[in-house]
Amino acid sequence: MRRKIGKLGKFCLYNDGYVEREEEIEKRTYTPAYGSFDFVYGPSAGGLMESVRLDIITFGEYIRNVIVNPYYKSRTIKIKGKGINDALLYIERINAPFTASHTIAFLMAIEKALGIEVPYELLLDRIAEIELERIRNNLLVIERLTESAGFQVPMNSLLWLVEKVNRIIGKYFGHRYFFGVNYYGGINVEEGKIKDLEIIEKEFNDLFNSLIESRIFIDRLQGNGIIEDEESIGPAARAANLEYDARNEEIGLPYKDLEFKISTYDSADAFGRFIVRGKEIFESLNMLSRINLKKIEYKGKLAEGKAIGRVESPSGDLAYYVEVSNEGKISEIYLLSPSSVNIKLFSKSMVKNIFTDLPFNWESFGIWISEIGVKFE
Amino acid sequence: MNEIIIETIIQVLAVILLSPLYAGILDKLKANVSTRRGQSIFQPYYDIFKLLKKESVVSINASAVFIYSPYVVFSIYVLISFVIPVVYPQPIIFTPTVDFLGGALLFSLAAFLKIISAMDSGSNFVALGTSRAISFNFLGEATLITVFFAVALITGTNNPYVELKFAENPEYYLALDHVFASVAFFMLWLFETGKLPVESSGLAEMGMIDDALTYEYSGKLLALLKWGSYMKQYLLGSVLLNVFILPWGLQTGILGAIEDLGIMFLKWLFLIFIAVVIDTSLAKLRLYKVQDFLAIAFVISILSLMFSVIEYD
Amino acid sequence: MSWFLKGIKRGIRTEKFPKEKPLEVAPWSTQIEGEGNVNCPTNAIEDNKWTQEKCIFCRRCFPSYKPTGDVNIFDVKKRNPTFRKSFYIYPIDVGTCGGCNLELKLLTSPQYDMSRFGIFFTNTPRHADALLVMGIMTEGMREALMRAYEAMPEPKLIILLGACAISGGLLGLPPEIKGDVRIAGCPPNPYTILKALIEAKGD
Amino acid sequence: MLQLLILFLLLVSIVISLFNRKIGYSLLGIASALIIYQGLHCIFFLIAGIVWLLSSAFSIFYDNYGKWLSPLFITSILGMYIVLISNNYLEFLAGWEIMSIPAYAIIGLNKKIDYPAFTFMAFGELSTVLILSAFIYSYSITDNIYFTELSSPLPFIISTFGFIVKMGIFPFLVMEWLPIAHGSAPANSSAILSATMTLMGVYGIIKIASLTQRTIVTQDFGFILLGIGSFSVFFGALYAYVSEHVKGLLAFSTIENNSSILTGIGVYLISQGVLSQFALDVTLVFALAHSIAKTGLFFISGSVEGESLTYIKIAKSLRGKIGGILLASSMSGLLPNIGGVAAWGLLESLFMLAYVEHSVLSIIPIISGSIVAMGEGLATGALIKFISYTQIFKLGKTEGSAKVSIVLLVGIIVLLLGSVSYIFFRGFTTGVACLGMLEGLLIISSYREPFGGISPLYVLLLLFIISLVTFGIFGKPKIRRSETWNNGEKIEDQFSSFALANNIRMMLSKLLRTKILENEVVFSADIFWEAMYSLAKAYKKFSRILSTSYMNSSLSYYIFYMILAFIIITLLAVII
Repeated sequence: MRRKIGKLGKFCLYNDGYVEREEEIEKRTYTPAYGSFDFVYGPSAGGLMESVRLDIITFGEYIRNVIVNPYYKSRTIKIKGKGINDALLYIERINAPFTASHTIAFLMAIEKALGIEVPYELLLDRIAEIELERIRNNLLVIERLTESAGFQVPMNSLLWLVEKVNRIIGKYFGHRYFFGVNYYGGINVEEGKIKDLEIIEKEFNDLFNSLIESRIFIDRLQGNGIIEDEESIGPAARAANLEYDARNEEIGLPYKDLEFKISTYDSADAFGRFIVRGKEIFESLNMLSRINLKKIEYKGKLAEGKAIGRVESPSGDLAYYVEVSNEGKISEIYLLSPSSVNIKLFSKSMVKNIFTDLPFNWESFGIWISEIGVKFE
Repeated sequence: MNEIIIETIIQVLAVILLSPLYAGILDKLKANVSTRRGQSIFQPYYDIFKLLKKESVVSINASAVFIYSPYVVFSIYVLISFVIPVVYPQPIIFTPTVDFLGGALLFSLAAFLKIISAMDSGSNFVALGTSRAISFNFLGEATLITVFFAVALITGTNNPYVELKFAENPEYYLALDHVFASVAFFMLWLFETGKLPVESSGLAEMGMIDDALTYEYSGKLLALLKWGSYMKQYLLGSVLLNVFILPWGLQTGILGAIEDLGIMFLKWLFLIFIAVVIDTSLAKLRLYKVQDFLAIAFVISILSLMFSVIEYD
Repeated sequence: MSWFLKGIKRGIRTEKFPKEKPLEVAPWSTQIEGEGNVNCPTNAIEDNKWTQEKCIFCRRCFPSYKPTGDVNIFDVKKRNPTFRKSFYIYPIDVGTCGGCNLELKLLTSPQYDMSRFGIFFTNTPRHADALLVMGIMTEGMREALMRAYEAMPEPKLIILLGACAISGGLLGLPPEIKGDVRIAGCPPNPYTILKALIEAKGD
Repeated sequence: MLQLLILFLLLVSIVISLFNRKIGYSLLGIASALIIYQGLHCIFFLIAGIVWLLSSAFSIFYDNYGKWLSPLFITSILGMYIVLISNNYLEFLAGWEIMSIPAYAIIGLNKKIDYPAFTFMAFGELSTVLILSAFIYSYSITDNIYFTELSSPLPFIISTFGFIVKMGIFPFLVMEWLPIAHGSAPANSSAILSATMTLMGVYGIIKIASLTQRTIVTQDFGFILLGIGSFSVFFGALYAYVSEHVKGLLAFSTIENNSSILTGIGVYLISQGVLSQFALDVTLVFALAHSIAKTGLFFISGSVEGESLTYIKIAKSLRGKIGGILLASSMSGLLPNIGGVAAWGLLESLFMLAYVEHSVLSIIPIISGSIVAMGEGLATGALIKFISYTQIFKLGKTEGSAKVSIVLLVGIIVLLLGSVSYIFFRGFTTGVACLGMLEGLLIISSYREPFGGISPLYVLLLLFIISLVTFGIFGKPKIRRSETWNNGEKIEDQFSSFALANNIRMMLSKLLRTKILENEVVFSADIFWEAMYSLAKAYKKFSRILSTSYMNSSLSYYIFYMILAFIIITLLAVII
């Protein structure tokens, strides 16, 4: 089955390839109505972790439409003409919480473009990175959900877990956000099996099971932000029982060997996304327990080429299209960030809900604004 | 006469000066249960003193109403501390100024002024909070009134001091109408003081109800409003304790009044314990379910009214 | 009730920092020491001297330069004892990668628990004592930053968080605002941020 | 003697206003001042006098509607005055029609749509018919057109329904708000329509009630009034809350207040002795509080441009804000205003009734009391909305005017009336010297035993003193002006008034039958109105068939009808 992932520069990316096509920009309009007005939320708000402006068209509490403007903090990244490893420093700083996904997708695109065989152990290390990142991000998302509900004990326990995972990452990779970890030609990592994961599993298991039983909390999520869209990705798609997951597809990472099982759920609302994220934490922990981190290097080469690298970031497919010139410089680069797709889904799913549902729905998509407004130069 | 003046001073000062402490203890314990060390129990005092030193930024749309209302709101709570038994169990100077119902109307006046003055800033976020606050107001205010009347219908007088004496009697304390009124008032206390499952103060603007009303305030004016809301929490909580849940133990006389400070402290620890359990065990209700929560409180209070006239038939 | 008991059972998980040494610090967010000329992408190392404000901790200088594990990489130019017991911070993101946002948020986690020092976040500049700026200056946020600064009551502090906000780091130019407190790192470690905030409020 | 002088003054001012409206209004003001003087003995004169005096002062600055408004306005007031001074049924009825017909004309002349005036008239005449039949019946049993004691409760019951229609109480809600909202009467007329014309209803009920012998029937009827009253309190307040029309909102609030008054009358009828007296006092104070505060609020509505709260253009001023806040808080039943005293008294008397009855019947006052309490809450919300969008919140140009000063004056009157409300509670005042309460400064609610008490003067003074002390201790804040903080953006769209009330529309969607469509929120402005409107339409159709020439929408026929009705009533008065 062919599925559309999204817009990647001038291309439209599918799970099995891409076609060159200018995507028509969908302009969502709303007609003026009596009493309805534009409630501006953001760009600088306490309830949003990053700067983003939401124009909520409302009759009062009831949301008619949400227009998201993520371009307030859009940064220009001067990457073209830079060497691969120099470019990586920039790629790392596109979105810190998803740095592993970004750098690995970028490197995979380069390696594919240049036709480099990457050692198997290194691929496993990369899976470990992405999965650790997923655990951290999903914990954070669930934490944000409990925070919106004012749910003190789970909120603090989850924050504790997030910090715990951050420290594990810091311990094994030297940096809490994988900065300077991946480079063209190898990886910086402490060798060995990742310890302390069972603490996370035990604690999270307890929290997750109790959260599912908390009626008031579930009530905030159920029926909130329903989105069943063929073009959705990541947890949003999987919550709607669509088996969309790059890890299940041929992307160049050996997930199959780790017995990866896709997690889906049949409720396309914030609750479904919460469940899927919870289940994925267990799945990721399970996979991590099979990985032994190894410091491995490979030889790069100088060549010309272009290719797409794609991974499943914590919030869905993340892809880079890269063209490398024969001096080993980046000549063209496009990014398909999961957040840019999710933000459209969010805005569609918010209609007909009420204001207090908004934070829950927003958080459930795991959107990071920093990766949306990036302009490459 | 001198004696009663001293008792008056003790009660009023206790309300003004000690009310932030109880809020501080509550926050501290809440943090502790949420696995954090938490802030000092004196944090509310620190916040107030710091804010008093700061300047106040006032929106260009705002008028004198915005600037001077906080003083009046604060004063209303001070006035209420004269009229209900929140420390000392017997009437003090100016107590007859208003009866129980009059007290409820004064609480409403404070809420009204707070909303109006916040709206004066012209901020959309304040309007968002106001739109929520006033839409729950009709059930909140009605419950406050009916609960106070539940008291009145049992004793045949709308005087909280008589009720206090009455409730000390175990036979009456366990009567259905008293129990119902207590439950309703407790639920209302949770609502009025912004506790879960109705509200919890956090950073998210979208969920604000009462927090929105201080959103535009800063400096000295914010300090006054914050202090006012601590007093409100203390006043309502003490009525809940002294008239409904724990009517026993308050002493009279000047020495008694000083002892009462300690007794109230113990009573409050009990209430804080319950509040902590609730605040850490529950999540915030969906906005429109708050109405159901209040409607239940309201119905319970009406039931209590009905029991009170039927039981003693 | 079950959550209450769960909370009680977990006990207090706050660490004793700054009285005790920080635990498990990720090396590449701490002070860097070493010798030699290296190719530094942000010129943080020039003439054998490491400038914390410019460093983005990219490991290019490794192994000539190594992290020491010392988290005190911040400087406090102005502190205000008014905020000694009560310090409310309004964070504003003018163009970050999300790293600073997340590390800042983690200050509320039980491990660090900034509230024990009377430090809190607030959602309106009106209640804030300090404006915490993070990220490089972006066109869209320039006006919002100025508005936030205007909206805050005096006395107030400006805190610059992370290499981007202090020096522009790798990606761009820093925000046009003078920082009273500058916290280095890319992103800064929560220990560093916490220590800096404690010092800024005049303790 | 004084009465004749006032009548003469009123007649003169009608004539003069034809030529110069300012002088006409001034003469009306003098007459009103005399009426206030007369009112030192009867509270209804006092209320009406104050309202008319304020309205005439306001009209001087306000009236730019053309020649026709001022004579009609004053004529209507003349009618009301006749009602008040009448001592027989005929004078009463004559006054009643003199009051009503110019009101129809004002509404009919002001707006081009035909149904408001028509509906107003239809129900107005229904009211007259009911009152007339009650009077005819009482004439038949007493053989006397003068107000004398009635042994049968029937005239009272029938006429009460007539008066209820005039007061716009359930199920005749249409009567009150519709003409004001849709006909959009000029603000000064809205004020007298809403404040004093409904007051005449109260006067009528109390007048006839005082003539009627108390029996078990009147007592049961009191319970019915409790039910109708509390029900209307709730719906009046609810519809005020969701109403978007500047004057419609106030008109609904009038329904709410009139219903509260009706509830008070209910208690007055049911109870005996002290409680009955207390309930009567409360009813009168409530009428006073409502009439004056409502007059002021209508003045505010007269200073805006446009009709719907969301889109009106306003002029703000500090005077207007403070006046508006005082009026709105009084209207919301908050101490220390007169409205607070009234709301307190009403709730106390309802619950005292429940206590005194102490039987299953107590449930009725308990339920009514609870519903009234809910209504008070909703009314507070409605008035916060009104005042926010006419003075406080909405952005608008800042300018004061003479009109606004009158609003402030009314606000202060409302506040001070609270502190002198002791005079309306004769026999219910006391003091507690040992607790610092001076003799006579405490109003006591009592059935036989004292139940509760308040001291509005103490509330006012203590609040004032404590505020001063607070201000003295904390000092003046250091102020710096800055833009409103809106997440770093300039506010482009302000929170709309429609949105402010939308929570209730959605939460009470079953009651309001709210449906949210793509481009609009549909809710019934008033489900009773829908029923009544279809009834009125049927009636209109019927009358069309009956007399096509009289009842079509052409204006001249209205006036023709009015004059005809006027002549018939006057003739009737003369012949009998």
